[in-house]
Amino acid sequence: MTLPKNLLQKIYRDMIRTRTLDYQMIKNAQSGKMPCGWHSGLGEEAIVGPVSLLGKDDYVTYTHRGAYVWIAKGMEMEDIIAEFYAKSTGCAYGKGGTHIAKPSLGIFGRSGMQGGHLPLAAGMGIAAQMRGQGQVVLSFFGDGCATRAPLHEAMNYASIWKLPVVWFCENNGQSMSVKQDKTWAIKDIAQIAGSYAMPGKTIEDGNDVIAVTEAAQEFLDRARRGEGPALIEIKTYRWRGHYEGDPMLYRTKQEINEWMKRDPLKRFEQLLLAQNLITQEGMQKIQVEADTEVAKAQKFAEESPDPLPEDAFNAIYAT
Amino acid sequence: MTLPKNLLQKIYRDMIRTRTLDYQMIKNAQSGKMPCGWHSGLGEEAIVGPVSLLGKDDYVTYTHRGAYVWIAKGMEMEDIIAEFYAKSTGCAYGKGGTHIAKPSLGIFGRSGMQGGHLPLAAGMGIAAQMRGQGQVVLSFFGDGCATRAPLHEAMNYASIWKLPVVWFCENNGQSMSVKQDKTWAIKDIAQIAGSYAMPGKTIEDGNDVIAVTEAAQEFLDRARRGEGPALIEIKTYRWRGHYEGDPMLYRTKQEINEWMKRDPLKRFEQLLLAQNLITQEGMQKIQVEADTEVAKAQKFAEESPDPLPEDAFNAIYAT
Amino acid sequence: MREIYLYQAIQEAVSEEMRRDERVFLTGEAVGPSGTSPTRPPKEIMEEFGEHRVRETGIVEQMLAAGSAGAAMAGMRPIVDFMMADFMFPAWNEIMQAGLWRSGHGGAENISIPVVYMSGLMSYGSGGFSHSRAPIANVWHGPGLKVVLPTTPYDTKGLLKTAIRDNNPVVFISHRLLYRTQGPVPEEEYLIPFGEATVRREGKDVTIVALSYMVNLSLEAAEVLEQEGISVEIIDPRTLEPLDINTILVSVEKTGRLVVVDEDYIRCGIGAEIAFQVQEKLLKSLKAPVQRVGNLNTPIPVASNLMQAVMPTKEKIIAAVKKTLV
Amino acid sequence: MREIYLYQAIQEAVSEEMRRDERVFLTGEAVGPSGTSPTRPPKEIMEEFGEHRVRETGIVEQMLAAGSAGAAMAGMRPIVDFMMADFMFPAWNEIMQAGLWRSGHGGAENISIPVVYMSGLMSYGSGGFSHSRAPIANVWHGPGLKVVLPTTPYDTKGLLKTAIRDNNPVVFISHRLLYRTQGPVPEEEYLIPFGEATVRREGKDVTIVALSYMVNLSLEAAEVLEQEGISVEIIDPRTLEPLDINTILVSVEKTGRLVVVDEDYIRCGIGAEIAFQVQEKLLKSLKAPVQRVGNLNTPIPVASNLMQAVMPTKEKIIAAVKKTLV
Ligand SMILES: Cc1ncc(C[n+]2csc(CCOP(=O)(O)OP(=O)(O)O)c2C)c(N)n1
Ligand SMILES: Cc1ncc(C[n+]2csc(CCOP(=O)(O)OP(=O)(O)O)c2C)c(N)n1
Ligand SMILES: [Mg+2]
Ligand SMILES: [Mg+2]
Repeated sequence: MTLPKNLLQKIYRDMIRTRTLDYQMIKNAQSGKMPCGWHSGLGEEAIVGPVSLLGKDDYVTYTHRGAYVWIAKGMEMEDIIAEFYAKSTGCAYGKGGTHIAKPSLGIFGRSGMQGGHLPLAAGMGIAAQMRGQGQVVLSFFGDGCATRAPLHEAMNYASIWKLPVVWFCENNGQSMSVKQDKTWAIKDIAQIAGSYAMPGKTIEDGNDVIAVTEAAQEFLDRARRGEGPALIEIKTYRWRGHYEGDPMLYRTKQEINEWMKRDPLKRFEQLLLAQNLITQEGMQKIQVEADTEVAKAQKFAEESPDPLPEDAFNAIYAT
Repeated sequence: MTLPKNLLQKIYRDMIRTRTLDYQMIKNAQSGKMPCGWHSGLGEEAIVGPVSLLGKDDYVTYTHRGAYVWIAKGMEMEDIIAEFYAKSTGCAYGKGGTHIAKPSLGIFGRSGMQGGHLPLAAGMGIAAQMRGQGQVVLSFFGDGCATRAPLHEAMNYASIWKLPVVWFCENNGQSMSVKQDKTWAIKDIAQIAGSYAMPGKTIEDGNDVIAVTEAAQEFLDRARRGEGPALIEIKTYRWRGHYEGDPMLYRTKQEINEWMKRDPLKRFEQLLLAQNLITQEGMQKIQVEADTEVAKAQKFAEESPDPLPEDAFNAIYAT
Repeated sequence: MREIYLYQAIQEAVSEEMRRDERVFLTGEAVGPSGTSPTRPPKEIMEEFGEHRVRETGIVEQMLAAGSAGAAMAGMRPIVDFMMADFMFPAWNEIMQAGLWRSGHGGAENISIPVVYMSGLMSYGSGGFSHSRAPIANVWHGPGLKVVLPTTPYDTKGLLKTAIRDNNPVVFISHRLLYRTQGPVPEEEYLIPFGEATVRREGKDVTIVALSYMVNLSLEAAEVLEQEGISVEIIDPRTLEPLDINTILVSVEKTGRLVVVDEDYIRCGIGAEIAFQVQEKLLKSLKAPVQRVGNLNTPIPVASNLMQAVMPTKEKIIAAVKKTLV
Repeated sequence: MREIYLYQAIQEAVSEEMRRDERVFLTGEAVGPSGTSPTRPPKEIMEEFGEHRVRETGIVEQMLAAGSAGAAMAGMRPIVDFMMADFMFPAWNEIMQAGLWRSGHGGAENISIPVVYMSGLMSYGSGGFSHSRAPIANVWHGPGLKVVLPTTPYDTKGLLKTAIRDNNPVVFISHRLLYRTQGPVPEEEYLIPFGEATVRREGKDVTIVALSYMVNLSLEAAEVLEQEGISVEIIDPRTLEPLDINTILVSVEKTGRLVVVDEDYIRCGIGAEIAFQVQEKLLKSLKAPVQRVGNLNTPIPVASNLMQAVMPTKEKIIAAVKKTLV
């Protein structure tokens, strides 16, 4: 294991923070008081690892389960929760909702048309390449979104131009209610890397934070060196439905339970404890801090004012 | 060589007919009197072979260099030339121009948006599969058009649903003025078959009619048996510019000459002669017949009446 | 007569037509037995048809749109369920192309492209800029397509059956706020022809033209206006292409005043088009400029009050009606 | 003043702006040194910039449109050359999305998306249903985009430079029949602001509004009409978004008559929109219904006489003008 100690500790902390936020958002969605719906990422938090490898100037794209990305990339909880409450204090002043944006952190929102962000990511790669300062793009997408047409154009040109983009497929085997055997002819999506002359890697145990982070590290370094894009696929699972309220007719309780046993956070915790990188007290402290942080942000969001109606029209054009 | 003698003779005859038509159309384009432009397929006629394996009920999609497909699938020269002259006697009554259509032969026109016909072909495969009578779809496309987004969705679903579609890439290494190294990260396009769990085959010598036809035979049979799609790529070359009038700044005379030496028709002729499948007199006769056929169709087209202006609006909707 | 929900009207129309004609098939995301699309036929009925006739997919709108056009040309009669109307955008090129094929063939051999592109408007929620759009004017703009926007369960069933039997590409757009509205629908089979508007409310002072959920908003506005002594007539064209402009002209000739309500972006929209056709025929009968209420050319914000500022509301309809009366 | 061709005006604008700002890059099919796109900068100048700033591609319109929006958000200033306007269709979702990003961010951190989507109308040739479309109304319909259709070399250069410096997505549409028209263009740098219409011809009886090649057709019609004693004023808005409705209103107030000429499909088109805005303000000044000349909602046929039956012509413009005079 080559990852530095403080990185591992940061990853752990951000996984806890993300999960705490996720639970809060599930509650919010169920309360009926939060205008935006919630797509929980519980069970897929291993992704915090790769994001933690990025600097402020690097770019990311994320999926509708993007909480781990926003948090690990450095966004404030207030920015996020208030936006889901469509408050004037949200990161998009209540206009964008789930399509969280923070340009100064390299987070440029999300197209509601799944897959729309794949060419967008390639474009950020163009900017990074032209600027020549070693920036990279880490582009997350689901197995479902990966069947969308623009993937083909984006991956092909990222490779032709050797753009510094690491493609990262969160394969949870499900696209809404549709299982992978109905959305893909192949099992391992990383196989498509061959069509674009780039390295591809499937991480069968995608809930192994270390493995996931190390693979990302290798490809991110390669991209920073100007050697072009690569594709990582991790096999993982979402514990919750596609959205809060999903009747989940497409899967069994047993399938969910099997995967909950492979909880990426619990396993990472065991490992950190075993290696003395964390203590029980330290863990508790982190959880308490996360609880406080989320509670504070939640209160902030709830108490923030609505945007002013006349502001509905003020963001269409830049000057 | 397993192909029957009469098939080889038919292929030869149709190659001659296609080439004769092509030369006529080049002249027509240069004359300035034909309203539609011409994309010559000279040098790529090996494709006549695979099309000759199809029955009337099978479906094809073709590229903007589709003459070999129209002819080998059974269209009349009149239908084609008159349509390029936008005459009332053309296959689309002068409305469609280069987007030649003949529904009763399984030829449903062509989207001017390159790559638009790939999902269309998959859809014809749905019809063939639902009807269950062993029909197949042979879908041609260029290396250029193959970079377009919808390919990804069409090939994936053709494979998931095991549709009877044989994908056929005419790789001439050029997309208008852009060479393959600027349009693809890979060299052998058939490699993408791996992304869709289907067999793929690159035929390096795509001007070898026999090799091309036999590969198609194998995959068409497989598709007819319900075993799903496959991808053939042939390496070939267009002797003429992208369109008549192309300044061809992107390639050298030498490159063209090299490829003209590998003329698929001449080589097929040698083979047929060597195997006594044709005689010099027989060849001459076929050429004379083709000349007569083209001349007759040309005259027909030139002398046909224009469509009537009031007919401009009569084909928008079916009743 | 029995009352059913609008989503049931969709399911009945689809299942009945699938039973009637084995060339009809349904395809789209989440149309399978475990799917959540409001427009999917009920589980039992899907099991009746099997995988070849209920083709569930992932996120492949271009394949759905163009593939279905291909299947249609090759003799099938596909129904595509895009779920949200927004999801027509990724397939925009393919949907527009569907309207061009037949002309491009010159109508040779009487080729037909019987495909229904079905979806629902998701507006008035918190979907924001890309999950609440109403791409109505733009599909109407494209030639060769028919365009249907039903309002009631009765109209939905009758028009959808007509759409499935039509030999042309039909864009069929329902509305999330109507799926759970109820209305009388006979057990017996019936069809509603395209191109026949219906008068949702009779009145004499001002004509409102509206489709889909905008009809309901307009009805609410009309109630309020009635109390102020203003009598509003509401015309629901039901299909934009073909458009029954005659029923609209007859009404405007009577009232001399017109308001068009439309939830799509207002610029180059339905209001502009209908107003054009009305002034062309009835300029001198117009007692006041035509007014329109629509999305004020703005990506839809999430916050409810901002969204209301951008989108048509009862209050804005009332104000527009009054504007024609000063 | 020197005269140059319109295609040269495009090349000059692109090269000058690429020299001025190293964040500007050009991308598209056939924009490379051997390419045939009429809008590519000349060979020598492209060699000056190298591969990172002249990014030639194959057929990847979705990548071009969305990738460039991504590069723009990340600080670059891309110019995308789609060649033909038709080729915007495969990227329709992405172009529309470009207009939504900023609002979706709430304009946070003053995010900007400085991307120019350039293409040429290919109409009045034999391109048929999918190589001669004029997707103008539909882009104008989409919020968050600016829309420019220049007519002269002078306007082309000045407006394109403005487009490249604009911090928003701009759809910039030229016309194949104008590339080889000549006009005076100063050597010195100049910019033309968006939203300022120009009067192409002064007249007093009827106002025509037209853009791009439609201006030239209208000028021809006006010549003929002049001989019959009918004086036509022609307004060229040059940009649709923003639209200088004022100049149009001033003219219609004077003439009392309006014809809009537009080569896109007529339904929900530019004519409908401009007519709406005019009747809204000037209903009582209109001496006759507004007329429009446009594509009669028909996929464009290849045969020249059929194409003319479908598309605007000088004769149809003359007839429309006369219709406002009876
Ligand atoms: C173009 C488009 N079609 C459909 C949808 C609806 N949709 C939202 S999320 C989703 C499934 C995405 O699956 P995946 O990418 O695997 O992500 P996961 O939900 O599994 O994390 C679908 C179909 C959409 N947003 N955009
Ligand atoms: C969507 C789209 N973009 C661009 C074009 C312009 N175009 C026509 S043919 C062509 C090149 C096609 O190359 P390829 O598919 O390799 O066929 P080839 O000409 O080599 O036979 C291009 C770019 C088009 N027709 N459609
Ligand atoms: Mg998934
Ligand atoms: Mg090629």
